[in-house]
Amino acid sequence: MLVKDYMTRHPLMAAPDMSLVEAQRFMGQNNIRHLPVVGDGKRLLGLVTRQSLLIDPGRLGSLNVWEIAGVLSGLKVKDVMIKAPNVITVSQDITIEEAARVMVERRIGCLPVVQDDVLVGIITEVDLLAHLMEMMATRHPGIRVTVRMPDVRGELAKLVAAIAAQGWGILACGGVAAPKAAGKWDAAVLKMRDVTREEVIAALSQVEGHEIIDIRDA
Amino acid sequence: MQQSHKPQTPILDVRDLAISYETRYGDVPAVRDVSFDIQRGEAHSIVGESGCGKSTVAFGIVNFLGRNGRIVNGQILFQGQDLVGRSPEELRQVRGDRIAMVYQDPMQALNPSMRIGDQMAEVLVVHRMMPRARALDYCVTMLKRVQMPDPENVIRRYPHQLSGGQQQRVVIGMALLNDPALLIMDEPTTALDVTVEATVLDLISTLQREFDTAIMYISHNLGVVARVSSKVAVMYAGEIVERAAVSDVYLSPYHPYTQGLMRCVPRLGQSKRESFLYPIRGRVPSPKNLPPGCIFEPRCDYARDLCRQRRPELRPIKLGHWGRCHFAEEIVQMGWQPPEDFVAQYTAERSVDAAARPLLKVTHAQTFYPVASQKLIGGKKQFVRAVDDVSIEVRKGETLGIVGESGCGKSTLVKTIVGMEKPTSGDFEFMGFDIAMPVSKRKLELIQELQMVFQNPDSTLNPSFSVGYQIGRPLRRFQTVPRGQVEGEVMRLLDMMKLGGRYYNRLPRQLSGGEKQRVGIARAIAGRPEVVLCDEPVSALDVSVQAAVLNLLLEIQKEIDTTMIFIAHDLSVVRFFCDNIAVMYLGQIAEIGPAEAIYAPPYHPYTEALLSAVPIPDPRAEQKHIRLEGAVPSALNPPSGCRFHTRCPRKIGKICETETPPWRDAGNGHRIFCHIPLAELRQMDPVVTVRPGNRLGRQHA
Amino acid sequence: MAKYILRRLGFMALTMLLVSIAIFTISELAPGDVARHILGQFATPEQVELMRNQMGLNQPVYVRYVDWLVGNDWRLNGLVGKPLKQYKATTFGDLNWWAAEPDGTLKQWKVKKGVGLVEVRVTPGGEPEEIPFDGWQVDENGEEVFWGVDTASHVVLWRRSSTEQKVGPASAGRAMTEASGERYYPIRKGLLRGDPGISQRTNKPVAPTLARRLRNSFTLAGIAFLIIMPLALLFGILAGLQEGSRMDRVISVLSLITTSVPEFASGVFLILVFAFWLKLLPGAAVYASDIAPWKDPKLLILPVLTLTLVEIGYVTRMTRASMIEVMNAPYIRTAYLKGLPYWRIVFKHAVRNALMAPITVIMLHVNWLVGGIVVVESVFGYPGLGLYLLDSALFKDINAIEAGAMVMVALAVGTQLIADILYTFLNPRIRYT
Amino acid sequence: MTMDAQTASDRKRNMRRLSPTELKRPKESLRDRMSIILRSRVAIIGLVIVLFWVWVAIFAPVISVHDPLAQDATAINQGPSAQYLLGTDALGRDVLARLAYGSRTILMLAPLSVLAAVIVGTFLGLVGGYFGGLVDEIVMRILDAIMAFPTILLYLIIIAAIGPSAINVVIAITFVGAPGVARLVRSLALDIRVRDYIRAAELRGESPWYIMFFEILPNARGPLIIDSMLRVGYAIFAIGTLGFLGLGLPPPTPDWGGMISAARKYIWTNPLSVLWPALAISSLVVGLNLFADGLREESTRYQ
Repeated sequence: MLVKDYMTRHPLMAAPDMSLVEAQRFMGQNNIRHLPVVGDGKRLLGLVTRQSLLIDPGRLGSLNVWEIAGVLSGLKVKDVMIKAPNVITVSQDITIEEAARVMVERRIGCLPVVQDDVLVGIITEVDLLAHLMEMMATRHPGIRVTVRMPDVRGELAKLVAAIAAQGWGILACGGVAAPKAAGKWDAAVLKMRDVTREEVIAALSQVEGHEIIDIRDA
Repeated sequence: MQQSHKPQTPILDVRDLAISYETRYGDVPAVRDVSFDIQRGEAHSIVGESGCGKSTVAFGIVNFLGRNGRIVNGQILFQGQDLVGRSPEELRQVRGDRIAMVYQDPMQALNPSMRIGDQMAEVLVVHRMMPRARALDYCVTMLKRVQMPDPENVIRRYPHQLSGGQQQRVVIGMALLNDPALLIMDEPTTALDVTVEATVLDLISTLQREFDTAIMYISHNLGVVARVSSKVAVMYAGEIVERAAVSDVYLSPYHPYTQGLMRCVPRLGQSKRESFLYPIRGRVPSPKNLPPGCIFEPRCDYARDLCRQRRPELRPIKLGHWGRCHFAEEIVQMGWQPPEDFVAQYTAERSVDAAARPLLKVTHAQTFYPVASQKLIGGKKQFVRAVDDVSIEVRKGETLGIVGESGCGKSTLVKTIVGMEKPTSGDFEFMGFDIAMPVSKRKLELIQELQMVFQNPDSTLNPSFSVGYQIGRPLRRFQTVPRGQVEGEVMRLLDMMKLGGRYYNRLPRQLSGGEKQRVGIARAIAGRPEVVLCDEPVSALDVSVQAAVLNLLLEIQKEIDTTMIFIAHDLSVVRFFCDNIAVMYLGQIAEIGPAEAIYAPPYHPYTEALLSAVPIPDPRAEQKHIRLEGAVPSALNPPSGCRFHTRCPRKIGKICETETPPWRDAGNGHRIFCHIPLAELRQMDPVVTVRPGNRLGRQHA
Repeated sequence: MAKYILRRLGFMALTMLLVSIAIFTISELAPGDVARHILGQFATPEQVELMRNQMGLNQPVYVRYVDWLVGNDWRLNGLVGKPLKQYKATTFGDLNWWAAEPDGTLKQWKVKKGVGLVEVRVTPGGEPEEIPFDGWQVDENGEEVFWGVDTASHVVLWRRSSTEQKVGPASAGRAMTEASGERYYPIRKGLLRGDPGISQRTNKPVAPTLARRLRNSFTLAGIAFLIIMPLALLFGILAGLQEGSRMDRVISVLSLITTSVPEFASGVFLILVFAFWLKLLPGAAVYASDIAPWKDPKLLILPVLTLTLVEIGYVTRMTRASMIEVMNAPYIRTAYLKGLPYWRIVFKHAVRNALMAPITVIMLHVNWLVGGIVVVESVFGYPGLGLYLLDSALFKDINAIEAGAMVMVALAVGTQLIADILYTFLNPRIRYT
Repeated sequence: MTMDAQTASDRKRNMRRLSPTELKRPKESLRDRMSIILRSRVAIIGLVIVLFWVWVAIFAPVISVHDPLAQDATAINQGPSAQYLLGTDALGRDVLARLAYGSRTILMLAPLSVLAAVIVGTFLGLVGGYFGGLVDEIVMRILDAIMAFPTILLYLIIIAAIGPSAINVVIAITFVGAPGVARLVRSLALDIRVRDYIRAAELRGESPWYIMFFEILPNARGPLIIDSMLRVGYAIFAIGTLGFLGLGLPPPTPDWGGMISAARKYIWTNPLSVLWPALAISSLVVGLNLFADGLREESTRYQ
């Protein structure tokens, strides 16, 4: 569950001398939103995002149409990129939730992963969502049940014990404080394979104080 | 599974690549219309026979085409950006940083006068501008990751002070220093012994996962390709003819050439008694002179008019399986039947009279080479114990195979038998005569009866004389036929070699490798010898040619009932071709017996390890994972007791180090030179198991 | 390594021994001799015979060889009955042989016109004085004879009867043909003991002349070498870097042409251009014997230039060939594929490997350089070793030839040894055992 | 470990050059070989120069109206004139005639001495290279000793011993040149003798002489021929040098080196008479070397 397991290794990258036009096309063609800019040896020099492709109109204010075209075609990636010291980067050995925290706090969509100033990968929102998806075993069919329980120590164990008593396995499990009910805890996903909805309801409704608030095939 | 959401841009996407060389005969297209892609972290092989343009594609990617080569068409998209037409400086930044390469001969690839550390560190110094001291530390770490013993010491050494396997580790480590997105490996294990090859291939697989590096693996060896890669592109005469996942290509090939290749190689465990090799007829067209339609048409069994007229495109035949054939679907449904006459020709069973007196009997043979002492004054004279106490017997009509890693003494043994080396001691008896003497002291009649076929087709013939003269020379010398009939006899031999009279006046340089080898065989059998010794006669040949030459040897065996000793390092070929096999290790025989017995338990632990290392061109084959530690010890000072004890994975204790092992007789002439009791050896599991499934073109076997 | 060097030094000594024997043998077999050369065409056979006698040429060749190699004073002092010693009696005189008395006085004898044999006596530090002689001894025939040392370092057998009658120069050629003694043995210390003897052509000791000539030749060759090496290596590397380029072709053809023109021809061309037509430089390099060549560098320019022209092409071509080979080596491909900048590939990877072959070959080429020096010295009249050797050979001056040859062989074999050792340092794959 | 420093430079290339080797080399006919020569401009220039001197040598009597030995006391050390196209020397002999006849001498002696050196050297090299062991050791030690000798000293000693004459010049050059040829042939033989076809011949029980002269020698001829051509250049060089040093042909014979040496004394009064022979010998050696070298470059270029 570390960044190095979820990041994209060998991401697409650009040289600082790539023209802006080309960078735009490159990002479009390959359907990417973040383009790290590297020098020889993959040393991180900067980062180009969709935002940085938008030129501050102030720079072009005094120019006529032809001049604007000229300036635009002459612009290089290095002119618009976020320069290296300002790019927020992470190391590949931090946990994935730590990376998520950085991205949420800074409100950014991507983190270049750097070791000794050298770009080793990139981790984006999509990677984190993919991580969430995997944690929730989205790809595997089963019964997804959300159980609400008191936020008290030992409650989850009861639930697990009930499932274990049936001889079922748990594909994925995740919990979070219930969003709108204080003092409760949502054992959000208990995903189980090879069981029917009825069996699950029957089994879980026997646990005291637990309430199935959502159950579906997924 | 996790990869699916990631950007679909492949690491390498080659489109319609064409490369030409400018020569004094005009522009010669070496590669045409090559398209393939390699995804992030994927191992993709390019397989093909020599001269088909595999390496040219690789060198095209890294822009190393020499002064006269150039890319005439196509794109090379690397991480989404085209490498064709980039400035030299941009390309330089890509090389060694994002694309790295590992080459065939590591000894040649390393600078002989620079220390390993300096050669590795400069990659970091140049690309990352790392200070040298830190770069060296980093190199040590990298050497550890490629499982190099004692890396702190290694970085201070020169290339020649390392073994071949270690050199290859250095080259691989050097390639990975900058964490490249693409690693091109051009026959990286071809020069290595099979056991070393196995460990290097393991290492490559491990590193590929660890570094998430895309690998483009170039090889001629179908077995190696099956082991390392998930996808494979088959190249023929500069074009890709088929491309798919490994299992698809190996189990249900669409292209007639791929099918042909699969029929050329013996599978481990097949023998000449129950199966055949089907060579592809004809030879690869010269790049100057390509057929107008399909390039494979002249050699194809299914060729039709359309094939002669229109060039097929590389097209998807089913999901993820591309082929360059107009009739791919039909061909697969038709199935393939070998020509009738072919089957008839090779099915006649030969029998060896097991009770017959041995034709050749070697007992307790020893051949030592003296080595100059290293000391300033005095010092005891030392000997390389190349062959040390070897006993073999060969009966008339029988074929004895000798296998082992390089330096195990198999060549020396054969050289001693033919008289090119002087034996140190032991009895050598041939047809009842003593032959423990160099060839110059033997009688001409005896010389005539022991002839040899050599390994290297390029040096087997004297470039200054015509084919006819060279085949005729032994006829004249041994007076096999009367003087006037020499020419006729040469013609007959040429026919027998399926060459024909028009080859009589040709010079060796006008012949292909396979043809040279046939002439070499003709010359060896011209004097009608009793015993022919074959020193790796097919190792240097491409697989399609190899099959033809092996068939030729079989035919000779059948027709003139020649006894053979056959040296090889390819265990499948030996198994296919030989009746009895001796496995040699460090100058001694570890195991000897009938071919089928060697390949099934009980094994000598060394045989077991060898079998486990052989790359098998069949994705369904499962092998036990046994890897030998360390290098073969020096024959100057072989280990005491059992010579294999230093590397033996089944070592049972002190006894292996101190006492010479006994011969364990497993019956039927099968003997194992090991301390482990026979009963225990018999309980071993077979090394290779093949999941059941249809094998193309072998139904009738 | 030590063992290897020792073996090579042994081999060198053996070579020199064989060479010296060969030269002695050849000069023995050769028609004509040095006595005839010295005396000129018109000398009588008696004079020649006398000369040969005085020069010790009448002894068997092996005796002369042993004398030359290890000296004969230890043998000849038996004849004189006193130990022989070298001593320089006057400031301007030569180092001569004397017979030493136990009290330290030194004695020589000479025949004085009208007087007969006189004794020259000197005590170390003092002036020599002549005193009458009375030391005749009676031999088995009853004649009065005397074994002594003459003033020209021979052990001489005098006979009283002849020394008092036959006096006066039998003048032809040099004064040494004065006949006074009956048997002559030139005294020598032997090469192994550091004395190459006396030049028969100039009648002067070989060693100092040789040393001076050697110094001159070294000056010439050294300057040429210092010019040739950097330039040739530079040109060779430049040409070899890009085989077939315009620069390569120009350098290759030019170096081929300069190497092909013999030294005497290029020397002549240079003299004609710079001395005759442009009158910029002197056309010959003749020095007074005691002036070092670097004192007058103008004279050196043309000889150095001639030598440079011939040699530079050879080294250039050597370097070029080696560079081309290296640039095609797989490890250069490796370096390229590692993404190294071009000049780093050239300097770090190619040059060291490329210099291995030329450096050793250049060292071996010293032989050739020596040949060039002989010709160049001959063209310009430069007083170097080559010219000395040439003159000596033409004169059959055996002592000078032998000494010169020994120096040259030592030089040639020595440079080979150095070349080999250098090679091991450049090439880590080779370590001598 | 012993080392062959001399062969260090011509070590065999282990690596095939990358690209065109993959293509098969077509059969080489005489016309192809001619075309190799024609392709190299350098070789053509060299060939023209050499052919010019061959032409001069053949037609020497036609080219020069004067006798090369005839002395004209009335015209000593003269510059070019209508009578003496290139002038006269110190004895009043026609420089042109002496040049023309001198080319005969040199063009006869040089190839002859090289041929002799090649025959002797080839024999020794084959014997040493094929037999190896003690025979090789002895042969090579002797040759090493000869080669360790400064060449010029060797010439001096040999000529001093046997006196200057045409045949002695040939002997001297053979003696000096043969070790080089032997070394080359030996290194080629060492390379060839480990080939499988030699082993095949041995396994037929062929005699060593058959193997040396029929199996090895034909495969060594390529480098040997080119080496020999370069050697002819060196031989001319050497003959000229000997002549110049007064060790060449005895005096009245027209000999370029001797002419230069004689005219050198009068360089201040008659510079041209020294220039002509110097030009002659230079052009001939340059021509030969250009030809040989052009040929070598061209024949190895596509291998």
